[in-house]
Amino acid sequence: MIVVENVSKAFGGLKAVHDCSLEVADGSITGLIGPNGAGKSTLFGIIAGFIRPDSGRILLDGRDITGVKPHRLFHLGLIRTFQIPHEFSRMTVRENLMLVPAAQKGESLVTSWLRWGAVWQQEVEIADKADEVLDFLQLAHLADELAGRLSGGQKKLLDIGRAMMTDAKVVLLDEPGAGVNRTLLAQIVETIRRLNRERGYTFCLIEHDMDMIAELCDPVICMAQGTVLAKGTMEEIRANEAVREAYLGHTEPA
Amino acid sequence: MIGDIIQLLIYGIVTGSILALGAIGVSLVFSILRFAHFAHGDLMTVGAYAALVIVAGLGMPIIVAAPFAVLVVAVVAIAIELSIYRPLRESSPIVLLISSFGMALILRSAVQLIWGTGNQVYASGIQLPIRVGGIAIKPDHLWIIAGTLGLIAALHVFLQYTKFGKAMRAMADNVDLARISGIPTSRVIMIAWIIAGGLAAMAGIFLAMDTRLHPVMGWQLLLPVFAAAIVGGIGRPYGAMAGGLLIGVAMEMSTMVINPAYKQAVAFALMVATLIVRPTGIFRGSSL
Amino acid sequence: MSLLAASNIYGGYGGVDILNGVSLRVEPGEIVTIVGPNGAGKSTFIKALAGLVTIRLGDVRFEGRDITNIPPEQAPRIGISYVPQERNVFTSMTVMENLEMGAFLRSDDYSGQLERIFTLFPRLRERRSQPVWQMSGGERQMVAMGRALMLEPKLLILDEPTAGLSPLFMDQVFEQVKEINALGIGILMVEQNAKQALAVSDRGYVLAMGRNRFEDRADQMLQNKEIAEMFLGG
Amino acid sequence: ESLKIGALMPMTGDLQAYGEADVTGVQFAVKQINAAGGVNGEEVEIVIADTQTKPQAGVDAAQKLINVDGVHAIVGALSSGVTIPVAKTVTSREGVPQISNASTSPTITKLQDNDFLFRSVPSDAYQGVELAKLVQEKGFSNVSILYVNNDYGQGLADAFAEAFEGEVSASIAFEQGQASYRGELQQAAGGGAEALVLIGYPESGSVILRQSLEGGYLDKFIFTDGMKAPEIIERVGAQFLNGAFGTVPQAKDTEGLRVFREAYTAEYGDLPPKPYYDTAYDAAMVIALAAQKAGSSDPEAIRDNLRDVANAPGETILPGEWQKAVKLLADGQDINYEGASGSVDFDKNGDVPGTIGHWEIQDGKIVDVRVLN
Amino acid sequence: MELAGLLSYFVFFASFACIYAIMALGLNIQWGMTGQINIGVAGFYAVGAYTSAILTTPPTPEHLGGFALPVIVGLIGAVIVSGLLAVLIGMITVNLRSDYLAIATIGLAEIIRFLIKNEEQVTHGVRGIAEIPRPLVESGPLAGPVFLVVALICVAIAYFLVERARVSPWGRVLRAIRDNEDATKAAGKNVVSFRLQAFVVGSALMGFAGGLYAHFFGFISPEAFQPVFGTFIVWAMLIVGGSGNNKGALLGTVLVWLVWSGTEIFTRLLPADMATQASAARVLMIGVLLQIVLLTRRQGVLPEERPKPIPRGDS
Ligand SMILES: Nc1ncnc2c1ncn2[C@@H]1O[C@H](COP(=O)(O)OP(=O)(O)OP(=O)(O)O)[C@@H](O)[C@H]1O
Ligand SMILES: Nc1ncnc2c1ncn2[C@@H]1O[C@H](COP(=O)(O)OP(=O)(O)OP(=O)(O)O)[C@@H](O)[C@H]1O
Ligand SMILES: [Mg+2]
Ligand SMILES: [Mg+2]
Repeated sequence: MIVVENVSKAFGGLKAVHDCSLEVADGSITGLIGPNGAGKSTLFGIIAGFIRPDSGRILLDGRDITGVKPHRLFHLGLIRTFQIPHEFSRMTVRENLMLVPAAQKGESLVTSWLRWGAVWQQEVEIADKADEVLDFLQLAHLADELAGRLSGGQKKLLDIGRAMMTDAKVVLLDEPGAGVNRTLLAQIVETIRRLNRERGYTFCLIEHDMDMIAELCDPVICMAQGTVLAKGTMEEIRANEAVREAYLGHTEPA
Repeated sequence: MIGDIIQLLIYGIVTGSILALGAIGVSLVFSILRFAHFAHGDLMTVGAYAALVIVAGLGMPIIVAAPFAVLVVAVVAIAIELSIYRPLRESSPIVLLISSFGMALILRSAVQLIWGTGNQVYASGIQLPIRVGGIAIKPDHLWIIAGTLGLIAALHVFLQYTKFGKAMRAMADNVDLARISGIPTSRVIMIAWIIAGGLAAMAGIFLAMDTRLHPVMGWQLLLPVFAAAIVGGIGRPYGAMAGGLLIGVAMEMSTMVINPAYKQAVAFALMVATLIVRPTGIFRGSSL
Repeated sequence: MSLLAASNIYGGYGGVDILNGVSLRVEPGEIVTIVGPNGAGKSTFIKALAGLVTIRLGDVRFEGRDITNIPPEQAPRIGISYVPQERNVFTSMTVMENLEMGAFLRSDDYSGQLERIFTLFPRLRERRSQPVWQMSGGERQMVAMGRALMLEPKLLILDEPTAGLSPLFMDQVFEQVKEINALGIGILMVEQNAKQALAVSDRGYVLAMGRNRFEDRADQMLQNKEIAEMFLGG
Repeated sequence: ESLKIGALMPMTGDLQAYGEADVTGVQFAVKQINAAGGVNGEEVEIVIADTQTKPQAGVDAAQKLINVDGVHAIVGALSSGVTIPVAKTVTSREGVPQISNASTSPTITKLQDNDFLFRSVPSDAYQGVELAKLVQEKGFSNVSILYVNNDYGQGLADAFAEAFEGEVSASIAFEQGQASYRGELQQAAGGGAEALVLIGYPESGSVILRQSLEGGYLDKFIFTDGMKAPEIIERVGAQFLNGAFGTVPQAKDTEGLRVFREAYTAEYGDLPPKPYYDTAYDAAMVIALAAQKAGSSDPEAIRDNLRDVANAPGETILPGEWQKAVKLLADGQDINYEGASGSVDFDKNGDVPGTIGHWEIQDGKIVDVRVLN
Repeated sequence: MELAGLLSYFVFFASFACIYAIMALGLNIQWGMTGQINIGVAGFYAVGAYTSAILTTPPTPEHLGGFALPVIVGLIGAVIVSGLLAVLIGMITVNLRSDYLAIATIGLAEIIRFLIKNEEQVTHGVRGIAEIPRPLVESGPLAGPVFLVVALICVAIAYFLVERARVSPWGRVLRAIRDNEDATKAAGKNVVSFRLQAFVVGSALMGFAGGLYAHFFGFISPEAFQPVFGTFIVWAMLIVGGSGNNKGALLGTVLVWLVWSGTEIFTRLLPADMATQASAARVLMIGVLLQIVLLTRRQGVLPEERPKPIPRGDS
């Protein structure tokens, strides 16, 4: 599905991503782990078109998407969330979701001016869908609250909700679990799994919560210093001495 | 021809010095309080007229009047801060921007009410130029350039070697975090206004020495001042100085090739070009 | 006398109250952890302690002295350091400058403390002159912790200090929390990595919907099935 | 309806120096008329409006004079740059007579104004020529011109350049209200000019003079009517301006002038050392006479009678002779106003003939030297 | 002032208010809805005014054109030219940070004013363009009221267009951009295109208002487009009324214009030899009143209104 070929990106003298190659298989939930500053988020930025790599290329379904703008990638079915939640703080939670679907008739000014009926009808459909998603995420009671007023964890959920508003093929999740209550996290895990099974979404997620990675992901890729250090099942990764050294620490129960 | 160029260069440096003093203040206010302070030009005007009170009213020399004018403008700036800007701080920066635009009108019309709408000068009559080769240098110009250098050096010392310098930048970045780090934010803001106001007063006095006093003198200079701040990179005193000189020289030099009426347009054009090519300013301002 | 004692706190962001009567205390030398669902009001409560959210009712005492609605810049002067959950670094400044700002109130020589922080987070030493906006999420978290520690406070308040940290650093942070605590510094933290946090804590609180929901010794709490299932992720 | 005259004057802005004196001219006329019984038996009223010496504000003020205050005729504006747009957009459209007492631009002669625009001051077509002659007489063979960028400045600059037989090394327009004119001065001084012909107004004019002297550009100056104000001497210093000279529309020593001066000094003491208060007086007078003759304050009727009362033939009416005029008109006789500034005979374009005077700065004072012709 | 005078003053006042209302609506699209700080309102206003003036005035050798076209053609021209200019300026500036955009736009507006001042062959420079025709009735007592009716119709149309845009999904995308640009991109929206659209539609409305002004006033010169009259007052209107709220924009226009004109009436009552002080005092008063409004009503008189929730069949 996604193939990263020899991608490098340096910020000044700092090689954030260095000759990195990896694959995210169709239909998989691929975990991306690695020490802080390993270049994971940067790599996400590159895949999703927010950052231009210095060299290398990215393929989506065999098609070269290096340097393609984020909004185009969105229409190709590639969606990302942010490590630090990027909600629309002065819009309601429901509006945050309603914004997302593509090809809304009302996004054309002329159509809005001249064919309001059709626009409105579509609005109703989208609102219904948004409410379904909110129910799913247990945020329904906050539907008319401003998103800026959500707590940190609720914002994370909202981010995932936005990904659910479209027919995405690949979703890149940057630390969906950080700061999320563990009980809620279990739901998120369930959500991801269901989206993967029922709707065939492919996921690639960055996470520092090893329980979550272990439960969800296969394969797991560990990055360090901008490049891939190891790849395999969670067991294999845990057994890898280099990974333990760089990332897990020795206290982590094997 | 070469003489003309040198002559214009001198004028450019003089204009640039004045712009730089204004730009430092604008840049300081911009980075700490996060709004483009449109009343800054009119603070310059107030400074120039405050000095006029001493010069014309008491017959004292400018060097005596300047500290008084600095004080007056610092007090005016703080009064505005306390009565208007501080209560508005929780609203969006554009409200502050518009408010400062309104403040500009208030200051300007107050100056008009008190001193009238005509041109005035510190000393009537003419200061004949010193002639060096084919170049005419007005003694005032030397004062302006020397004064600017001195002020900027002093400011540099302040920002570099005192805690408050860094505290200002911290505040510019994240007010809440600055507060919980123990930085006395209101005091930092006061200091910023004293510096910005004082420099504006000096810029106004220099401008009046160079040309004349007029109620719109500062307002007319505001946009080149913004241009200088942006070209130099917001939040850097040396950048503001370099930006000021660059804009000043470019403005004066441009009169050799284009209609002098477009002098100001040259400043804006440079600014817009900078914004497009290097949005952080030539000297890398902070990109907050 | 408790180091910190908050009783029956009500307050919020101007509209409806988010906090509906929260009480909590930290004894000298204690590590106290607050857990609870997202949106429970944990961060709000912490902000109220630090003076960033207005307390409408109730009072807060620090070493017996009333500090209800203290101006935020006063808190560090009396020995409270606080690491917010979000926006907890000066992004435009370098790592070193962030640490210097943490020591703003200090006029003594703080190089020893700086050294200790660099030992704890070697990455910060490496990157001391990098502007923070260029850093990864986890690196920022280190800067934030470092800034708060510069002051050598009596009470350190941490709002989710390990969110986004790799397991290696997470363990180290908890280690360090213990070490800091060993110096006699009281620690109050909010954590979603609840099990690990409680493992190093003396006592724990569960906050839900702006109210105290449960409190106990930390080891007891970890064993409480019901609590574990509802708030600690089973 | 009692006659209302609008005085459209620059109370602020570049020509501020003239505004007050010129309003006084109008007020003086109205005072005399009201003292002598008013127009058609009713007191005349003046409404003053400020043009700020700016066309936009001038048009706005004129529109309000007519639509809100309901004036029947307008005296003003001063600067041609204001007078022309006011005439084109307001007075000629609304059908209200307008007499400018100071706009000297040659353009005004040919303006499409439905015959509602008049002036009581001669066109610069003459002043430019006379100035050129005077400059040659003084022995200058190479000058450069700085002119204010409006109809007044451009008209005079063109007329001068055309008539001048020496070399005009540069002719540059400048904007009012700038802080610095060094760029312009540099260009002006470039071509080896011996003197600067400065066609402008006192506010920006004195800035230009200072900067020219301080920058070492040019130190001999030649002016036109716009700079004939003592303020410039005050600001620049007499020692630098002594010997500077210029031209101004100026009446020959006529009976009308003599009578007017006497009455004016009796009322106000001194004569202002500024031009156009006399032309303002004359403008107000002819408006009042025309209204008296028409027997109504209807703007169009006033316009239709302007030439009748101002031009020959008819019994001569001098400044102040209001009762005499009323009586003659009541008897159905023709009258001919001979005013303070000259004969005030409007031609078919609404222009008056006139003479140009030569003034100079001597010992820090403005001195009227003689009337040229 | 007699009754007739008062009436025509009212017509004058109301017509001007309509022109400003259209500008405030245009600005509301840019600032209120998108968060673009355009302090170059006067530039588009000027371009619209000059375009329409050049297209509709009688032929003249003094400046470009004088094409003597009908007023309606002039106004359409104003919309097109200011819109095109906005495309041009927008392409280079819409991606600037909002405060930089502010300063860039005021700079560009000033450049436009300089061009108008100095490119005499085109614009007749500081002398301005006179004899601009009025719509339908040229002069006389009916001219004012007729213009007012035309202007009111224009305001109604502009209001409809802007309000519809606000409540539509298009407006929602703009609000999203205002909140968080990166996240809007991640949601698949072409941020640059939307911003540009908002900038252009807003600017075109300002250009249209400029055209109306030219036909209302009959004369334009560079002074009319100084930042104070062209930009500041419009911002004041929007902020006083409540940005993001179109009714607020209209209300703010009326309030600020009342104050502005009210102070004029006040100064007209003063003796003429106080004219100098009076005009300064007037500006002073406006400045002070603005501060008071800002201090007492931060969100404007009408705060931003959220689009109504979608009414649905069941719930
Ligand atoms: N815009 C930038 N300019 C300069 N350096 C950057 C920039 N963005 C990231 N970096 C550096 O690149 C490295 C990789 O950052 P990245 O955000 O990809 O890390 P990460 O693997 O996501 O870490 P974490 O788990 O802590 O979020 C870090 O050292 C960071 O400091
Ligand atoms: N700045 C704010 N303005 C208004 N309401 C807010 C603000 N911040 C938070 N809230 C509200 O307060 C409630 C509690 O938020 P808080 O951030 O305290 O939760 P929390 O317990 O820290 O959650 P999390 O674990 O997700 O960080 C939230 O539901 C939110 O609606
Ligand atoms: Mg990351
Ligand atoms: Mg929280």
